[in-house]
Amino acid sequence: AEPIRVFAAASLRDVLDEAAHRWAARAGTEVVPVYAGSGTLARQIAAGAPADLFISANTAWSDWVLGKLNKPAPVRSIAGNRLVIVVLAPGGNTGEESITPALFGPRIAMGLVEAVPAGIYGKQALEALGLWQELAPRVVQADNVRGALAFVAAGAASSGIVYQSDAAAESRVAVAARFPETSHERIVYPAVLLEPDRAGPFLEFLSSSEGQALFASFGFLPVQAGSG
Amino acid sequence: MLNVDIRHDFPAIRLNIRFEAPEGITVLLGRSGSGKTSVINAVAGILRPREGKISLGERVLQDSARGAWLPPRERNLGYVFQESRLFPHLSVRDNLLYGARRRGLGIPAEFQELLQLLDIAQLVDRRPAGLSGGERQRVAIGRAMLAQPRMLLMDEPMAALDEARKAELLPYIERLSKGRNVPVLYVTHNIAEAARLADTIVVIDGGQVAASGPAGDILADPEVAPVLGVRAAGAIVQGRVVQVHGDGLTEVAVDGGRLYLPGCDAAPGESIRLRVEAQDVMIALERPVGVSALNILPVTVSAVKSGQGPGSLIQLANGGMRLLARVTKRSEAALGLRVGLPCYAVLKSVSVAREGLHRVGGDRPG
Amino acid sequence: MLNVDIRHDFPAIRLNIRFEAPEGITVLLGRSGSGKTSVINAVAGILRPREGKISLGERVLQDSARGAWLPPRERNLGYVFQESRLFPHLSVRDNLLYGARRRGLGIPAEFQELLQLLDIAQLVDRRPAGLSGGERQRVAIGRAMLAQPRMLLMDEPMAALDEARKAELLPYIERLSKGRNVPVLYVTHNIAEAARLADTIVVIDGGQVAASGPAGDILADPEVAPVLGVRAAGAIVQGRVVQVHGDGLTEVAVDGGRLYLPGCDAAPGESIRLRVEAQDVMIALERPVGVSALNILPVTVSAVKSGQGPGSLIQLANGGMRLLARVTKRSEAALGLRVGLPCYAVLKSVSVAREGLHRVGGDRPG
Amino acid sequence: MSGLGAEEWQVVWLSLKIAGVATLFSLPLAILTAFALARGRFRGKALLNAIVHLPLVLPPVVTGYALLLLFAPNAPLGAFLQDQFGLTLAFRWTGAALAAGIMAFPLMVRAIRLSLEAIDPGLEVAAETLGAGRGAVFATITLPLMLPGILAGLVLAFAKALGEFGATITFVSNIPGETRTLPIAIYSYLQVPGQEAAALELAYVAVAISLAAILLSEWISARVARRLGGQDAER
Amino acid sequence: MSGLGAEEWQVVWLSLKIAGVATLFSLPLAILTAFALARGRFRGKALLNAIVHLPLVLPPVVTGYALLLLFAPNAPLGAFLQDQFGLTLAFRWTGAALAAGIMAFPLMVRAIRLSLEAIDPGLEVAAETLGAGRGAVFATITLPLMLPGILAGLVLAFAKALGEFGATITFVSNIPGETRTLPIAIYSYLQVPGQEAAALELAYVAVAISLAAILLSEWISARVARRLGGQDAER
Ligand SMILES: Nc1ncnc2c1ncn2[C@@H]1O[C@H](COP(=O)(O)OP(=O)(O)OP(=O)(O)O)[C@@H](O)[C@H]1O
Ligand SMILES: Nc1ncnc2c1ncn2[C@@H]1O[C@H](COP(=O)(O)OP(=O)(O)OP(=O)(O)O)[C@@H](O)[C@H]1O
Ligand code: MOO
Ligand SMILES: [Mg+2]
Ligand SMILES: [Mg+2]
Repeated sequence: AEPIRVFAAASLRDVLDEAAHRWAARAGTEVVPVYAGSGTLARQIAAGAPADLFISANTAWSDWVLGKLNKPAPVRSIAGNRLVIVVLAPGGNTGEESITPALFGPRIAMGLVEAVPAGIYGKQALEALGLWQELAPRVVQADNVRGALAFVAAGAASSGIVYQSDAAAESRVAVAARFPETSHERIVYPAVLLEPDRAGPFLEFLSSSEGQALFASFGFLPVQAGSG
Repeated sequence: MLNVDIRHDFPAIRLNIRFEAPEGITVLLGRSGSGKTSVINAVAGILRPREGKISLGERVLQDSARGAWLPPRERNLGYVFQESRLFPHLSVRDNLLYGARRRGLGIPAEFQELLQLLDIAQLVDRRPAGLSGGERQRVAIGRAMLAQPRMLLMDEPMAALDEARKAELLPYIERLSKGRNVPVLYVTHNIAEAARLADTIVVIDGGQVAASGPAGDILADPEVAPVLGVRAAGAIVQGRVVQVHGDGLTEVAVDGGRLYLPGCDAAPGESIRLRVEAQDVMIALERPVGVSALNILPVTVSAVKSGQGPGSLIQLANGGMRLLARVTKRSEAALGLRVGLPCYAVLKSVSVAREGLHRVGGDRPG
Repeated sequence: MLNVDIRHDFPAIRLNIRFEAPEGITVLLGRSGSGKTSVINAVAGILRPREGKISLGERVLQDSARGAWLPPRERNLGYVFQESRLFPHLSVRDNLLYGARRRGLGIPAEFQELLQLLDIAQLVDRRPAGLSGGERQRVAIGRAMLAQPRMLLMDEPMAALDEARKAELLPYIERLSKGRNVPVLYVTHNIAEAARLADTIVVIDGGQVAASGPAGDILADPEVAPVLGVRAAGAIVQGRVVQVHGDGLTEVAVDGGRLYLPGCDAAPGESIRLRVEAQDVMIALERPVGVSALNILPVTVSAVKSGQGPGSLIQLANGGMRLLARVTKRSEAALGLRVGLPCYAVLKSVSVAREGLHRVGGDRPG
Repeated sequence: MSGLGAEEWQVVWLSLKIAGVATLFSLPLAILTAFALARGRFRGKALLNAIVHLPLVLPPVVTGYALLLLFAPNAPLGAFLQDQFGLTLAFRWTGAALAAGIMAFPLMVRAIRLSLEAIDPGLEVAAETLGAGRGAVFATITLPLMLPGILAGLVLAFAKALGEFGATITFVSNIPGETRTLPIAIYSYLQVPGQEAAALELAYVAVAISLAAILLSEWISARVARRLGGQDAER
Repeated sequence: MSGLGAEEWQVVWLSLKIAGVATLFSLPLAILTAFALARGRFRGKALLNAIVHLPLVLPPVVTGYALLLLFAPNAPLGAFLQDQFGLTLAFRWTGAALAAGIMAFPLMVRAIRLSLEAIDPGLEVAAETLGAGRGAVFATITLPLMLPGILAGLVLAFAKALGEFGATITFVSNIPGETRTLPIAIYSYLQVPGQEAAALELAYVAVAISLAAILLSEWISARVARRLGGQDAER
């Protein structure tokens, strides 16, 4: 059968590669993941890209895609994430209460606070905690979460606001604190099922308990089946 | 027959040139910066004069009044540039054959002959970069000739060549011009070369034609001499070999008498051209005795040109023959030289410069 | 005093050159491709010969045995290149003053004089691009001279110039060489120019020195003639003006007798150099009568060179004077010419070519 | 580099194909454009010049986005090409080559133009007097004398095409085996923490390829230079 | 462009400053490198050549990442510069200029090198015989004759520096007023749905700036060309 093309946010690479691998073994259908920034993928889908499934890193781009499609498409969240503060390892603890300006040090790496989902969530969180005004001058923004993480890993920034899934995969950083889930919009990865006939079973697999366990093992938060 | 009538303005000089070049070799003579290269460029189509008309035989090369303009590639001329302009990326052979190939001709029949004549056979596989100045120029001459042009334009082609090579090449150019009927427009500042080659001479001075006409007339014109440099003034005399004497002297009949030339290898009956420099001609009112009795011709003063310096140029005529003599102003006054005065031109046989010796219509291999 | 002793291999030719150039003007003569430019390049430090030694006076310019090598900029020479090499981005003035500025000199005193002499005063604000061939060459000459060089290297500097300009420039070069004691190494293929200028002549043929020595000796050497082209063979004769006669003839004393020259403006007592071309000399076993009685010198055959062609070159001597005569092989046999034979050289006063006339030690403004 | 798996080899091969095609196909157009800019006298020359430079000035993403808007299957031009010529660019390697070619174009044009402007027009004139028409002058004189610039342009363009990322991923996305080039693969690895080694390995491959291309071009241009010869090569 | 607010003007001004500094500061080094590559004979020349081309071949993010690893405050080189010269590059506009300069470097070197290789060495030799030392030959002959290539290099480099995005944001991030350049601003707008118009507006500004730069450079190079003159300029 034709491979299934999954357009997915680049930060999902590790977990989706593994899922694709398993699905190919299971169903005999190849899954070809196409990774890029959510915005890039969304625009390409609107322009007619041959995508069967679109997994965005935020609802802004999944909503945007839905608006551009001339047919209805089912959407569901397939994973969540937590926003954490990382510092250069070793160091850090995992408390939630101790988020103070001092924790961040002189330079805070984030995704673009107006554009990159992790940056947007991060700014919301800092605002909710009443720290944004004070910390904004210390913020350095990268074009994606991965760039922010690299700033910390390279020692260029004293701290970074990234996803928990990213922090888990980078051994050079340690989590210093986790933002309360209530301090920002819920972090979800919405999946837009563009070709239900072709990609539906794979999406089901991602939502299954096996799929959710896989997400969890890469540091994502599982979601209840059917929610989002 | 080449007709040129052009006007063009450079910031520093205004060209206003009009002349006719009949068959044969036309030499453009003039000082450095007078406009010789510009004229030849206009004929080649490289310089597009502001206005004017140029035609070669029936073909109109340019006619600004009618907006006519033939691009260089269709003019079918062979141009030897003043600065050689060899193609640096092509071998000497490919440079030489460039024109023939463009015109879809095979290797021209005279290829080998020309290689020998120009002494460049050993260079054909080299590239221009390492060639000496003279070698470059010889290749450039070959390149233009091998393009089988309808007309040959040569801008000081011999300037970088030694006498020996020159002596071999000049007859070849003559043969090309006369034998194959390829007209030649030849730029030089060397009057001896002009005298040797020219059928027609066009003297250019400061962007204007100072004089033009048959070579003999122009070279014997005292008005022209100052333009070319008085030092180089001299006339061309046509003669016919009468007899070669046992003592090596060749007796030549010219209008007005006989001349005796040493070391001339022409055969009786042949027509030859002699060059007599003005400084080698003395004027005597009485037939001199005791001096060289050999080359004394009765003549009449036909023109007098007093220059700004201490010298005067006197034109002497007998029939169609004209001579130029350079005398001091004092002598001019002392002898009372004026137009119409009969007198004697005293010239030594050997004053007929070797380089100016020229077989008319001869066609031996160079 | 320049000493050159170099060896270098080009793919097509092997240079092996050794000569000495004493004070004054040394002319490198030779056919195209013989290696003249290469030698001058080696002196300038542009070509680094594989091995050899070059020294100028006390200064060693190169000594490959000791690994010594002076870069061009420290040699302090003025080089007039065969292809002008003007700096395209600089005005003519800046080109001219380039060397003086690099050597930290002000505008040289002779700047204006040289502009006049070279007739380039009207060009100083232009850039090289639009200059004519001769204009470029004149600027290049000026540029080299204004660098106040220790020695002047000139590679066919006059090739693009007209006779008038040449006639003005040659005395200037002499003055520079003799008056200011700047030695000159001068490349030309023009024997008349060489005869006019040279104190020393080095004849180069196929990368080797075919002959070298004082100009008079070399030009009168029948062995050298074939190298230069037999046509151009001729000797230099030193003389002293005895008297200027009323009829315009100048009487000159040379070894062996008196010569009578027309149109020579030298004053009595002056030393002059005369050039007598081989083709203008006849040999007679008896003093001829009835022919030009004026210029007949008793001589002895001092060398005979039978060439490959129909002609022979005969060297004739009387005291320090030497002449060359070109005769046919038939004449050579008929007259029984052999070394030691006494005979008469018959030459016409006017055979002394104007261009070969040269004041020794004269120092008038050009 | 022993560690390259089949997937990586595919990426390398695809990159070479895309960069090669991009470079070679843009060459004729680059020569033409260089000609127009160096020799032409026409209105809008400055505009053409500016357009050629655009891909350099704009963030690559913008160029890619513009291409997407033009050539997407849903866009008029894309649909036209698809219908008329069966040519799909979006999300195909051909599109990647187009993006790489466009990004590399200004580099190629400049190099060629510089060489062109350094040619002595006297040589072309000489060829014309020898009967060469415009085409022949170009083919036998101008083009060979432009070789140094063409070579330099090819190398620059090839290197740039090999490294092009932003416009490519924006226009044709990151489809394995179709549009996933070396830089995109490297980017993908870099997006996930802990994959630096894999990214580095591919970076080495990119460096090796471009080193080979540079060595090749230097070798060729040394030959070309030798052919043209130096005035005082002997010194 | 009437719609540009104070923030946008700041972005424009910063971009100009960064591109200008990047271009001007890399010029001397580019000339030096071009010289070494065109004239030098030394071991490792091919390597130098390859290194110069690297920023072209690698995805910009990799270059930016490499810069980050080298010049971060606690990296050895970064710390050294900081301690010895008080020079901080990471997260500063100076770092952005460094990134842009490095990305533009190969373009500049190539253009200059091409011009250098087109110079008739006979002219330099002539200057030497007139007493010019190496420095004087360079300053009075070589450099002026290289002007076309230097100009072309400056334009290319300026355009590239103006458009550089990937290496810049990876190395110095996006700090408003410090490192937020035009491409970064444009990219940010493009990442948010519905902000295309704002992105386009800034893209217009970028185009306008480069158009101005190109026009200026063409004007200068026309003057240079006129000065050098054409063989048959009159035709
Ligand atoms: N760089 C080079 N590579 C190869 N051959 C060379 C090189 N330079 C000179 N030659 C050859 O060496 C010979 C001597 O050259 P050179 O330029 O010294 O001659 P020349 O005597 O100055 O001739 P001309 O009067 O024609 O200028 C020529 O045959 C030339 O082709
Ligand atoms: N493109 C140009 N721009 C400006 N002036 C020019 C241009 N071409 C020629 N001239 C000027 O026109 C005059 C005539 O030049 P031309 O080259 O025709 O001289 P020429 O007679 O060939 O001299 P030469 O014997 O020195 O070669 C010169 O003074 C020259 O400086
Ligand atoms: O995939 Mo994202 O858009 O890197 O945060
Ligand atoms: Mg001329
Ligand atoms: Mg020479």
